[in-house]
Amino acid sequence: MDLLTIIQILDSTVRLATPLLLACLAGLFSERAGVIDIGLEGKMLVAAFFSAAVAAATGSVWLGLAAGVTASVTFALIHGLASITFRGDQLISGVAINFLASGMTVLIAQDWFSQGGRTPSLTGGARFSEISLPGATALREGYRETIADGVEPSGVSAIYWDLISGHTLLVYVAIAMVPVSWYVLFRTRFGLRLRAVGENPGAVDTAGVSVVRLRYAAVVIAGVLCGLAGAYLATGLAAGFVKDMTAGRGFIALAALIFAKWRPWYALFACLLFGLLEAVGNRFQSIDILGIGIPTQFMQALPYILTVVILAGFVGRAIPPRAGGEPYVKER
Amino acid sequence: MDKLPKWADVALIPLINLLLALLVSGLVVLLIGEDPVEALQIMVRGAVGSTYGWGYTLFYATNFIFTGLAVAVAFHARLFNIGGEGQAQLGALGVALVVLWVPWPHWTLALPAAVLGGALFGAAWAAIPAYLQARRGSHIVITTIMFNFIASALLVYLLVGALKVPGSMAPETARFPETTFLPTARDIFAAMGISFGRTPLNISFVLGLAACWATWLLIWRTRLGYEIRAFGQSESAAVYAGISPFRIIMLAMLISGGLAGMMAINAVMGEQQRLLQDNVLGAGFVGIAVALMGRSHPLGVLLAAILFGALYQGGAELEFETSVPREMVVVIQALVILFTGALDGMVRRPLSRMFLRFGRRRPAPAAGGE
Amino acid sequence: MSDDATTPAIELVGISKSFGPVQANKDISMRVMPGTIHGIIGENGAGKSTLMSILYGFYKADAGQVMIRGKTAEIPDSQAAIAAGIGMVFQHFKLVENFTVLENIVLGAEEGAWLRPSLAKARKLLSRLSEDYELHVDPDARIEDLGVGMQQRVEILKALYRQADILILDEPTGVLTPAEADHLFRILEGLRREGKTIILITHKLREIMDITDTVSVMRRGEMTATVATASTDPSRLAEMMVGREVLLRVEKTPAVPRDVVLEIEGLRVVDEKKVERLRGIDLTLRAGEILGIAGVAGNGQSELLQVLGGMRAAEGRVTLNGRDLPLEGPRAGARFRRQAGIAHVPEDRHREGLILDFHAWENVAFGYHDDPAYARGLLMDNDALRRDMQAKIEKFDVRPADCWLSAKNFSGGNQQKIVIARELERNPDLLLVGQPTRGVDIGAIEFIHQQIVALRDAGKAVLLVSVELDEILSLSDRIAVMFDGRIMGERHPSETDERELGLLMAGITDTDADPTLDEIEANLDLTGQRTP
Amino acid sequence: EPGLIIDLGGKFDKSFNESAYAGAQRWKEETGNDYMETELQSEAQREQTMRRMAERGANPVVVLGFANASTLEKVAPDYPDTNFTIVDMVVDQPNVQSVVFTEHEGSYLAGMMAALASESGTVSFVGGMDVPLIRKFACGYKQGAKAVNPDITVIENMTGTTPAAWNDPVKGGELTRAQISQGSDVVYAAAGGTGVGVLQTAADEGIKAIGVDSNQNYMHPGTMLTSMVKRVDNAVYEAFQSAEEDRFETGIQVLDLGTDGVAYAMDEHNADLVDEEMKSRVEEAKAKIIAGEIEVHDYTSDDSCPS
Ligand SMILES: Nc1ncnc2c1ncn2[C@@H]1O[C@H](COP(=O)(O)OP(=O)(O)OP(=O)(O)O)[C@@H](O)[C@H]1O
Ligand SMILES: Nc1ncnc2c1ncn2[C@@H]1O[C@H](COP(=O)(O)OP(=O)(O)OP(=O)(O)O)[C@@H](O)[C@H]1O
Ligand SMILES: [Mg+2]
Ligand SMILES: [Mg+2]
Repeated sequence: MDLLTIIQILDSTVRLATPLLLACLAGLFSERAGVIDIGLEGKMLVAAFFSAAVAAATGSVWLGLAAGVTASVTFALIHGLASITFRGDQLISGVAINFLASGMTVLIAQDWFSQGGRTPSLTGGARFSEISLPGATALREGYRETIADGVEPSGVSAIYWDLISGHTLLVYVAIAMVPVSWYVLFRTRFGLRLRAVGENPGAVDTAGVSVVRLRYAAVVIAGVLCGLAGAYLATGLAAGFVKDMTAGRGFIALAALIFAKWRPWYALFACLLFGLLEAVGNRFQSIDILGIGIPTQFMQALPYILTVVILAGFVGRAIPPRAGGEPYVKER
Repeated sequence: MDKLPKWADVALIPLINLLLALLVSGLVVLLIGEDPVEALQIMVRGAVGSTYGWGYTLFYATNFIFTGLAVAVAFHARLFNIGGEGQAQLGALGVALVVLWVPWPHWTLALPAAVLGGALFGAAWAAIPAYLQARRGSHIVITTIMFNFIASALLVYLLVGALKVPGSMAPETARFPETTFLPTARDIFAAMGISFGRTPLNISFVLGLAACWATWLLIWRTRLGYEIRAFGQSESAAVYAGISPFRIIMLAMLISGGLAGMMAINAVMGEQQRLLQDNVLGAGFVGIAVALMGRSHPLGVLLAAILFGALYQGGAELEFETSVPREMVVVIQALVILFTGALDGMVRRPLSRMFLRFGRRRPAPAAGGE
Repeated sequence: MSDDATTPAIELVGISKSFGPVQANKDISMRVMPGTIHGIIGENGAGKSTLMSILYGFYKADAGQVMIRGKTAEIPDSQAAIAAGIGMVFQHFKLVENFTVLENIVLGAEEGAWLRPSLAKARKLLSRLSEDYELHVDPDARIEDLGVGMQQRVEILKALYRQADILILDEPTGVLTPAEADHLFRILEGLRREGKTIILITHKLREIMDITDTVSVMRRGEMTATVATASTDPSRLAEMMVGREVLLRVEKTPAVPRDVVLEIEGLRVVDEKKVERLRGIDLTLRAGEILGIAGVAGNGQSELLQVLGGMRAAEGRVTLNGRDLPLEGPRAGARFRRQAGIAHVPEDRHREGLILDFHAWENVAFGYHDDPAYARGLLMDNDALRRDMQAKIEKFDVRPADCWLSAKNFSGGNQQKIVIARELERNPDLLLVGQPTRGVDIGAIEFIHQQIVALRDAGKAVLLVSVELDEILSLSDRIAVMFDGRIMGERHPSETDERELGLLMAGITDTDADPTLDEIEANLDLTGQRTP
Repeated sequence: EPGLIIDLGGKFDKSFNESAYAGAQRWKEETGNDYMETELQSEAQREQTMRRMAERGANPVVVLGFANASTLEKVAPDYPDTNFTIVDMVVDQPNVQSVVFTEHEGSYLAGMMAALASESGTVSFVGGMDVPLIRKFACGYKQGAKAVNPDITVIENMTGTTPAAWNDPVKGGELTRAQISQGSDVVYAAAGGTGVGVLQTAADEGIKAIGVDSNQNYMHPGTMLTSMVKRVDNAVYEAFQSAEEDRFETGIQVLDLGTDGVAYAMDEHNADLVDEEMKSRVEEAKAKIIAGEIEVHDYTSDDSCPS
């Protein structure tokens, strides 16, 4: 494998890791506040649909983005209503949200566009276009020219013009969200309270801070981030919505969250790892490692297998926030 | 606050929840520009208006009985088994292997073997998450979700590889031999001189009814059931009583997985008669809604399964006759799970307050019994 | 503080509160004068915690009024209570276990949106507060690494940091040794001198007599009396608490110990967090005697009961009637202990002894559900269960006498009777009893004590664990004191007193020397005790 | 009243299904008659859907795609009075008409055009599900490309091994990017809905692309070199119409270059990309294939492709 191929795979990794990362950070905020969120998938899916639908209808990706985020936040609020206000089972609520999203998107898409549950393909301003960082185009041209001259270039410059430059805005946003999340969680008052409410809501309540408000805030943040993830999927990575297009990414994000032990920086690496797995699986139909052919199905299942291994505690134990999954009940 | 009369808990609340779910579904139908009343009529007519409709309704219901019971048994041990889907997939593999590998002379011999194969494979697929939960405390909800994905990858691997019919393009196994076809309702009724629509409803339905009864016996009449329920209520109390959590988690999940796996008898042996890549059709997930609605009681599961069977069949007709896509059923299913499972408190709390106020009229019960 | 000394710091008027069907507070009125320590006593479930939680804004009262320093105060939430200068140390601490002391203290009282300045400021203030009140804690220690005594200090510091001048402490000494409690009281006296108002909830009459200025008594959700401490005495208080005269001692004949039933050698337990909970226990118990295990909660008594009851694996050697009991592996479970002749009344009837959602008749077989008497072929014989329960209900006077009622719908005392009936009727060789009368009405206490003594008189061995020294002293034939996973010593009830036991409970064996408080503290803080 | 069962991927996949749908619509407009239509949502529904069509009295029932073969085999005998048409696969039943296409011939022409348009000497192929049918496309494409330029590199990728591969535009896009990085400047997508992602990426990255089944030239004018159209619409139209006129014939029907069953699409969207020389060479080859002078190897005949 030459350097260029590696860079290309990494480039693909970054693109594919972006929705995972945004969803994973969404889960991070929610679960750090004690609200388990297996509805990441569903929120991403509605966001993907509404962003694509509104972008297709208006021709503006920004309106699409806003619509996607709004839809995702709406679903997040349903989750909040069920699990915070009515103290329902967070897992069941998440399951319901995933189904609701999967049915609702196709239903509305069919009614709206009559294209069999998909949106029209997005073009031009209805999609996020790739951002070329300063100097990237020139470097790329230089590279192309070297090839044209019949010289085999080293390809190092591609790290800049291909891997670093040339992604859509949301990719950079997602990466920037990692330090931002870290800072918010560990360096601000809000973060301290948020983490506390996921560990011991009673302590937060008696300290005079509203558990309900904090948890809603966390759930809404998760909604926004899932909204970005879904919008990226439909308007950045692809050009339009197709049925069930999240294809289990919400669950992979959940897996990454466990992998990351609920920490932002680890989340970045976990998502990049899972993105890499997907990129490699896309690139090669089967992979030979030491003469053993590994089928793609195995590559596809690898994130899930890894998660189970992590959960089993064979690779460092992941301790979730202590109050996770339990509704805060003051009076029985 | 647990002052609700039992009938309210087991009948009134699920009913209100269901009505709410249907109401919201009606709004959705209205929203996409169709007439909800008409849609409902089509669905009802499609589901129970003919022997054809009944046939498909009960055919789907049979699937849901098995997956619903699977979720319910695990619920009794306070285990949330989201893995019904994967366990049913593996059950299908088990059924297919049993039926394809042994030249069965007659279905009466093939059926018990297939039941065993399906149950065994389903149970085996549940065993790993169960073991990890019992021994290493790995959250069973997450592991079973992961195992659903792994199951479908495994099945694809086998269906595009070892199990594929050489020369065929579709990822599916060979067709089962005719000797293993289960008698359908049409055959059985025909023998009695009654004509019944050509549907895949088959004797697995009877098997489903038997499974309901057996589950009821298990949960409420056996020592194991007693232990499962006790464990589900309080793990620490179970340990005190000498009930091994490991044993209960394993057994409850094995039974649960086995029940999910037995769904394949109906779907794979009864209808598809070959192993397809996607043979469960989301029934594993419907099982969650069914168990929630049925309050994890086999009778409730049976009724809820028939309801969902009707919903599925009605939904298919709806799609056929109007422009409402089949996804409408998924939406209804989601709303049922949402209202009966997650938003239960929305109905329960005001209701118990009402009952409490009602009860207060009589002299208030003094604190303390002495 | 500068308020006129005749205006009450707190005045409660007609407070009522119910939780569903349970009326926890009924029309309660109370006044607390500034600069005083006001005690509240009452049995378990009397409604003390509920009342204080209302004052702290944690619960909302159904009716009634709160006045602070003469002015009507709306306390919709804890924020408002804190703003009104109220601080509360809950019975079950409200700390974030994996946060540091400092983080716990600033939580909810941060200076601004950014943490760093808040923490820096808090660190300074904290060191001053701990100087002023002798409340030394390491600000960077994690709560989960601190002992209970330390955690309690953090709770107090939390209140002081929020400039509380009304401090509520809910059963602060339940988890402390007598010496630690003394230290706490010195701190409270210091605070009183500063002019702060303190409300102290406790079950211990001695503490009320020692430190409070006034005392209120609660019973069954009602406030029965408020009196000046100086004008009353313990037996009068006890009477007010339970509504009738109380027998403080159990009537029993001297023990006639016979053969050794239980022999424990070098018993060790290491818990999930790798903390050694039992560090080599040696005990002998004979038929016909009651061995009481005294100790502050969390010193290994629970683990001892759990090991003997088959709920926890251990190392060492235990023999019952001369036969070895397996301590690990599948045959170490509670089923096999029952088969071997050990009955077990667990410490926590809600979490262990009963399945609250089961009917009473289902609970009668709990732990004995594989008894052939309850079986009919492969199935369970539910009729047999119901007949059995009905008989026990009559014999033990369980009320209401309805075997179809769910266990959760019986009151605490009656729940305990169901457990006692189930375990004692098995006529075991060895009875393990943990906290037999926790949360139980005094009438039922007498009954339960009689049953335990009767079992002893029938020639059975009883191992009694209780945190109530009174109970230990009055029921035991022999007392062993546990501290930090070890037996600190054995005494005869007639030859010892609360002071000596208290020192043993603090880990001081040399009872002649008068240990300094610091020694006791040093002893305690190293133990890594946690709230049970 | 005839019936059409749209296969997985939906009738607006811009490709295979859409072509069939267009044929049915054309028939409806031209004759003014109605037809029944339903869309499959999942693999396991095939049987119920087919039966329902037959129960409802649809005749003939047209099903699309090889995946229906085993189900049709089972269902057709239950409804001896109903005729069925299956596209892309042969089912040997007395009441079934099997329509197959010579995709390898059409793909050969597409391969020629790709080689003629390529500047880098590398062209590529993105297939949907890895089945012999799609290999047939790939093999024809490769032969055509080699016929123009024997040194040309042809990169081949399949999206997956399951029906999901027909509907994964994101993966299609990723595969295309990978091929571009390997030097490809013309990509041929034979991947159903996945192709949408391939063509999109080609347009984004500025390379040329070849569509499939339907005429997809309009999707990205300027980068769409051509489309290898497969007249599924004609097959559907013909099945409907022949039944209407009582001349429905069961058995195998082969639609090839000669009958315009497969063709390369020319229209205003790609007129600028196809110069006269390219056109004449392709036309020449087409004539030779029809005349039997050029024989394009059919992958499915021996499950192999000459290199
Ligand atoms: N959150 C709650 N929900 C429902 N019932 C409650 C709740 N808290 C307390 N109760 C009930 O209210 C009554 C009074 O409880 P409370 O905790 O105030 O008693 P207490 O006097 O503090 O007892 P203890 O000495 O055991 O601490 C009890 O019957 C208890 O079961
Ligand atoms: N969680 C609960 N759910 C339903 N009913 C309850 C609950 N807790 C208590 N009760 C009811 O309230 C009554 C009082 O309960 P509580 O535990 O306060 O009794 P108590 O006064 O402490 O009695 P005892 O002296 O026997 O301990 C009981 O009779 C019981 O029926
Ligand atoms: Mg209390
Ligand atoms: Mg009580």
